[in-house]
Amino acid sequence: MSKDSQMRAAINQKLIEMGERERLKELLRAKLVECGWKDQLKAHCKDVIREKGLEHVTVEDLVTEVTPKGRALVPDSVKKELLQRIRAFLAQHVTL
Amino acid sequence: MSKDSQMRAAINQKLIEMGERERLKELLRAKLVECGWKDQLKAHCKDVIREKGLEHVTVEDLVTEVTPKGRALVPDSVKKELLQRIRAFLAQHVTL
Amino acid sequence: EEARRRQEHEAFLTQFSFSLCTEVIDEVLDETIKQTAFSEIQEALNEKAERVAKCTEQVCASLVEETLTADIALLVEDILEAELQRIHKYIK
Repeated sequence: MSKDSQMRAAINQKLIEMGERERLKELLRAKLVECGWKDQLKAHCKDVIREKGLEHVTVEDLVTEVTPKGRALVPDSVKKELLQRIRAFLAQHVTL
Repeated sequence: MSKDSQMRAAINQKLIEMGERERLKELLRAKLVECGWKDQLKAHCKDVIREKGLEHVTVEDLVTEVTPKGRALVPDSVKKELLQRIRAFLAQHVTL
Repeated sequence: EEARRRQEHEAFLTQFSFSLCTEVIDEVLDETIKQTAFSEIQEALNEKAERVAKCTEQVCASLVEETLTADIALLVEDILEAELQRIHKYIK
């Protein structure tokens, strides 16, 4: 195992042990609700169901259909905030 | 056309197409005779004619007079049975 | 050497932060999209079931009403006719 992968594994372990990975996910979920992303996604799902007809749509179809738009709709500010938080955590807990 | 009226139209269409609507009416008529509805209503008509006097009663008057009682006298069990039968028909024959 | 190691470490953290950020976003989006798609389909199915139930009741009620209207009119006509016949017979 290279030094980098060892380091990566160690940080990942720490993130999980300290509950930071879950907190990051929670933060992102909250931000997605707050910025209206979740409502937009719901509306998009409803549109697709209406267009295709309920009897012609499975959950898998719907996931495939809405995922590209879902990804595109995440605001850059939310991504930036998450990145900031990760950087801050690493700066505090990962030393040379 | 609202979603509800579309749905009602679709249900009626299926019932008519497959002759079920007529069969349901026949069933209802049979049930009304069986449960004594027809006899009760006849008696009520005669009472009204006796009260008002035959010379003062038209078909329209009498219909207006006895219809509320006619409706009220239909047993709930008969209505329920009819509803069950429509539900069973739709479940078996129709993808709405 | 120390400066070089520090620089390498910084570069590693930057790269790690980006990949972790992407990973977390992907995981959360995948989960949320799946849950939302499932619940929206479920909601649409429930709405439809409710609509079918309500409309079936309305169709049933209108069928009863239609039958009663026709049958009451017939019954009334028959009774009035019979009463008239009876009176005529009586007069005769």
